[in-house]
Amino acid sequence: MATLEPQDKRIIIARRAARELQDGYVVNLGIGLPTLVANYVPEGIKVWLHSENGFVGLGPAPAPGEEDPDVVNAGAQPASIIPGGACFDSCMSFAIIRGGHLDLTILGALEVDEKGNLANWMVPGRIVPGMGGAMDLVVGARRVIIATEHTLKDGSPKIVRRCQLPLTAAGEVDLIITELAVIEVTREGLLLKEVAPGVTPREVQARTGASLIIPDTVATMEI
Amino acid sequence: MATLEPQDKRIIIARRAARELQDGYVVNLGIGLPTLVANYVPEGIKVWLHSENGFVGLGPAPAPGEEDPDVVNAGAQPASIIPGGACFDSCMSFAIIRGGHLDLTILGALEVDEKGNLANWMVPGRIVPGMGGAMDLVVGARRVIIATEHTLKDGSPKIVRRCQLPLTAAGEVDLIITELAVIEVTREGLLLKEVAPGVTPREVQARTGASLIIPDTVATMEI
Amino acid sequence: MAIVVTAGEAVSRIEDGMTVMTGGFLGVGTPEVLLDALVGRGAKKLTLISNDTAFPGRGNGKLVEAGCLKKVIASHIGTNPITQQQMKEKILEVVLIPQGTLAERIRAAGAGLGGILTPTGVGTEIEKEKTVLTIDGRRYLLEVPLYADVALIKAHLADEAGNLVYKRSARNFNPVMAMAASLVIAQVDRVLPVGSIDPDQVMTPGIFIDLIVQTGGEQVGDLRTAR
Amino acid sequence: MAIVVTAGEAVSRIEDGMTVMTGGFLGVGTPEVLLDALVGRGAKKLTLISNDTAFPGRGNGKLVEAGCLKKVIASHIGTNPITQQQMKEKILEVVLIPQGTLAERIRAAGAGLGGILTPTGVGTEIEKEKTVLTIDGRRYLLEVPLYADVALIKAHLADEAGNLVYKRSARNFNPVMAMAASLVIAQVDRVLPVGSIDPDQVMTPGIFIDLIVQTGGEQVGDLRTAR
Repeated sequence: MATLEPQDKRIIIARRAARELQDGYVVNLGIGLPTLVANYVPEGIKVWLHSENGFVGLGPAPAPGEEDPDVVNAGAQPASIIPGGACFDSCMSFAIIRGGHLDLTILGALEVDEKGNLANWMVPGRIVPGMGGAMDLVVGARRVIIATEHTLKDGSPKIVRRCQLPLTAAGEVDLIITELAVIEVTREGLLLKEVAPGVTPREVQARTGASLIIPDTVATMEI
Repeated sequence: MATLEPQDKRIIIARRAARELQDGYVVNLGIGLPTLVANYVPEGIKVWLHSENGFVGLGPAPAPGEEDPDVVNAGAQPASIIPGGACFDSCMSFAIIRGGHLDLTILGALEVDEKGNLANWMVPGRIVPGMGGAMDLVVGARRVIIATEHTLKDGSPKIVRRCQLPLTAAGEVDLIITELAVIEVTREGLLLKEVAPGVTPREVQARTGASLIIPDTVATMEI
Repeated sequence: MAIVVTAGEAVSRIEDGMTVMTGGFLGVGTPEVLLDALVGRGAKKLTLISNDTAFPGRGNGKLVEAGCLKKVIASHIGTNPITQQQMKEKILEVVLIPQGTLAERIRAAGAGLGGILTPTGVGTEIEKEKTVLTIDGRRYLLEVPLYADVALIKAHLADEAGNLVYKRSARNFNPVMAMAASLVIAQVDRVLPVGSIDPDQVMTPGIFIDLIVQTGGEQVGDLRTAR
Repeated sequence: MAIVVTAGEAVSRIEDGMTVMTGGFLGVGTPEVLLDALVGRGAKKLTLISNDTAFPGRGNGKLVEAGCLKKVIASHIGTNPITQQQMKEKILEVVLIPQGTLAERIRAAGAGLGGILTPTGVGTEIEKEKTVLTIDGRRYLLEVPLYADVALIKAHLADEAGNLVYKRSARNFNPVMAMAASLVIAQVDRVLPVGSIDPDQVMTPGIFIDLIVQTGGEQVGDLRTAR
C-alpha cells in the first residue's frame, strides 16, 4: 500500500464523496475536507448547496475584489449565490436542516463508530469550539456521509467500535468515505463496500478500530 | 333608563372602547362590533391594526372598484394596507399574537364571567363555527377587552358568575365594555368602573348575572 | 428544480384517501385551479388540512360540495353552511384547532420538531386528551406535528427553480404548508426564468417545491432589478 | 413607530447585568456600531445570547475583549481564542447550544411558546438535565424559550415605522431576535420614509422595533417601485 500525501488523500476522499451526489440534491457540506466536494461534482449533476448561515445556492468563492461582505459561507469566507438561490433567516435555515429537507450532508469526523455514532465537536480537556450546526445537520439530513482520513496522523483509527469522545449524534451516520475505503453503516455493523485501488480489505481492516463485515467481493473505489 | 336601538348601543360601545387605545398600540379587533372601534380612534392617536390573516397596518375598506382580491381583512372583506404596513405568513401572524406583541385585542362575547373567563366560539348542540384565531388572541394579547352588548336580546345576562358555554380562554379578560357600563375584572371580582349617562349602578347590577363590586363613586362613561 | 406541469398532471399524483393541505384564508391565496382539477379528477376520501372551508363554490368549499372529503382539520368552518351540514349528517368528520396552533403544528412538521408547547387552549375543551406541561409556572398544551401527503399552495410568482413570491394577505398558510408535505404543488400566476427573483425576495425557497402549475395571470417585470 | 436615535442614546438603555442578544453569524450581520457604543459605555456583567463570539476585534469579539460579559450562550466559540481563554480562566461562563436549537429557543420566546421538542442532541451530552419526551416512537429534547432584555440587531434598510429589510447572509439571527427581547434596537444602513418599503418586502415588521440607529451607508432607491 503506497503512502499518500495528506493533500492527495483529501482529493481522493472528496472525489469519491462527490460521486454520491444526485441531480437536484440539496446538500450541506461541512467545513474543511467536505467543502472540497463542491470542486468534484460530476458532470450533468446539479446540486443545491445549503449554507447554514442562511441561504441555498452557495456558489464558488468570488474573484478577488468582487467579495460582498454580506455573502459568506458558514465558515465566514467570501462566497457567492448562484442564480435560483434564496436567502432566509437562521430559523428557516435550521428548519430546512432538521425537517429532513436536506438530501445529504457530508461532514468530517473525529471518531465514527459501528453504530453510526459520530463525534466531531469537542475533545474534553482540550478547547471546546462548540457544535455550531453540526448536531442539527447529523440528526436532520436524510443521509449522512462522513468524509474523513482513515486514521489520525499517528495511524490510530478514527473508525472505532465505540466513540470515546462526546457524541455529535447517535446512530445517524450512513456511509463513511476515506482514502482507503467506502464503508456502509448497517444494522449488522460496518460493511466494507469498496477499497481504494491497490488496497486490500485486510489492509483496511488493519487500520480500522472496529470489525468490518467483508463480503466475498469488494468493489474498487472509482476515483 | 332609556331604551337604545341596537345600532346606537353598538356605537356607544365602540366609541368607549376606542378610548382605551393609546398612541403606537398594536391592536387586533375582532369581527363584528369590535371592528367598529376603528371608526372612533381618538384624534392624535395612531394605532397599528393587526389582521390575523397576515399583516399589520390594516386600513379602511377601499372605494368600490379599488378592491385588491389579495388584500382582505380577517373576515375576508376587501381592505387596505396603510403606509408602513407589513405582510407576513400565518406563523408570524400568530407569533405576534401569542408572543405578547399585541398591546390589546378587543373581542365580542357570548358570555364573560367574574373570573375573566370568556366564551365566544361555540354553542353546543347548535352549529360550531370554530374558534379561528380567537383562542390565540385572548391568550396572547397583553390586554383583552370585551366589547359587547350588556345582555342578550331577551334581556338575559352575558356577564355571568360562571360561563356555561365552552370557554375560549380561562381568566384572560381584563375589561368589559357594554352600552351600560365599564367593568374591570379584578382578583376580587367584577369592579364597576363607569356607568353610562343616566344609568345607575343598581340598574347595571340588575342586568348582570354576577355580583358587581360597586365603589362609593362610579364615574360616568365618556362617549 | 421544480417541474412545470398542467393542473391535471399535478393532481394525478394525488390518490384517494391521502391527506392534503391547501393554502388560503377564506379563499384568499387558495390554489383554485388545483382544487378545480382535483374535483374534476373525482378525488375521494381525502383528509383536508386547511385554515377553513371558505364559502360554497369557492376555495375548499368546492372540495366539500363535490364530496371529495372524509375529514377536515381546520380552525373555522363557520363561513360554509355545506361543511356544517355534512358534519351534522356525519358524512364529514371535522376537527377544529385554534388557528395559531394549526400554523405551529404544520410548522413543527416542516421544521422537524416533535411538537410545540402553546398556552392557547389551556383551560378549555381543547385541553382534553392533550398532555399539559408546566414551564416556569405556566401551563402549556403539547401539540404535535401535522404532516400531509400533498400540499397545494398558491403563490404569485415562481422562478424555474421553484422559488416563490406571494402577494399581500394571499400569503397566509402557503409558506408553512410548503414545508410540511411529501409532495408540494404550487399554483402560480407566472413562472419566470431562474435568477429572475432576487434571493432576498424569495419567500419560499425552491427546494421545497416539486411541481408548478402556471395559470397565466398578470405580466410582471424582471425582479432582478427590483432593488 | 420606531424612534431614530444615536448609538449612544440607544445603548444608554442597556444596564449592567442585563441579558443581551446580538444578531450576526461570525461577525456578518452584526450591529458593530451598537457594540462599539456598548463597549464605549463600559458595560459590565452582561449575559450575551448570540450564535458565536466572532473573531478578536470583530462583532461580539469586542464585547469579550472589553470584559463586558459574564456569560455567553452561543453555538460556537471556536473562532475566538480570547473567549476560550476567558472560559478557561473562569472569567466567562460559556453555555453551548446547537445552532438550530438556539434559533428555535429564541423563536419560542418571541412566538409565545412554552418550548419546543427537538431531536437534536438526543443521545449526546446535550441530553443531560433535559426532559426527554417520546412522540410517535421518536425521542425529543424539550427545549425552553430564551428571552433577552435587549436585542441588538442589524438590518440594511428601515422605514420610519421600523420595518426592516436584510441583505443576503447578513439576515441570520436578526429577525428572530427582534421578536424575543423587551427592548429591540436596530442598527441600519439607512432609514427611509414610511411607506418606502413594499409591505411584501418587509422582513421584520416595524411593530417589533423600538429604536433605530442609522449609520449612513449606501444610498438606496424608493422600494415602493420595486415590483
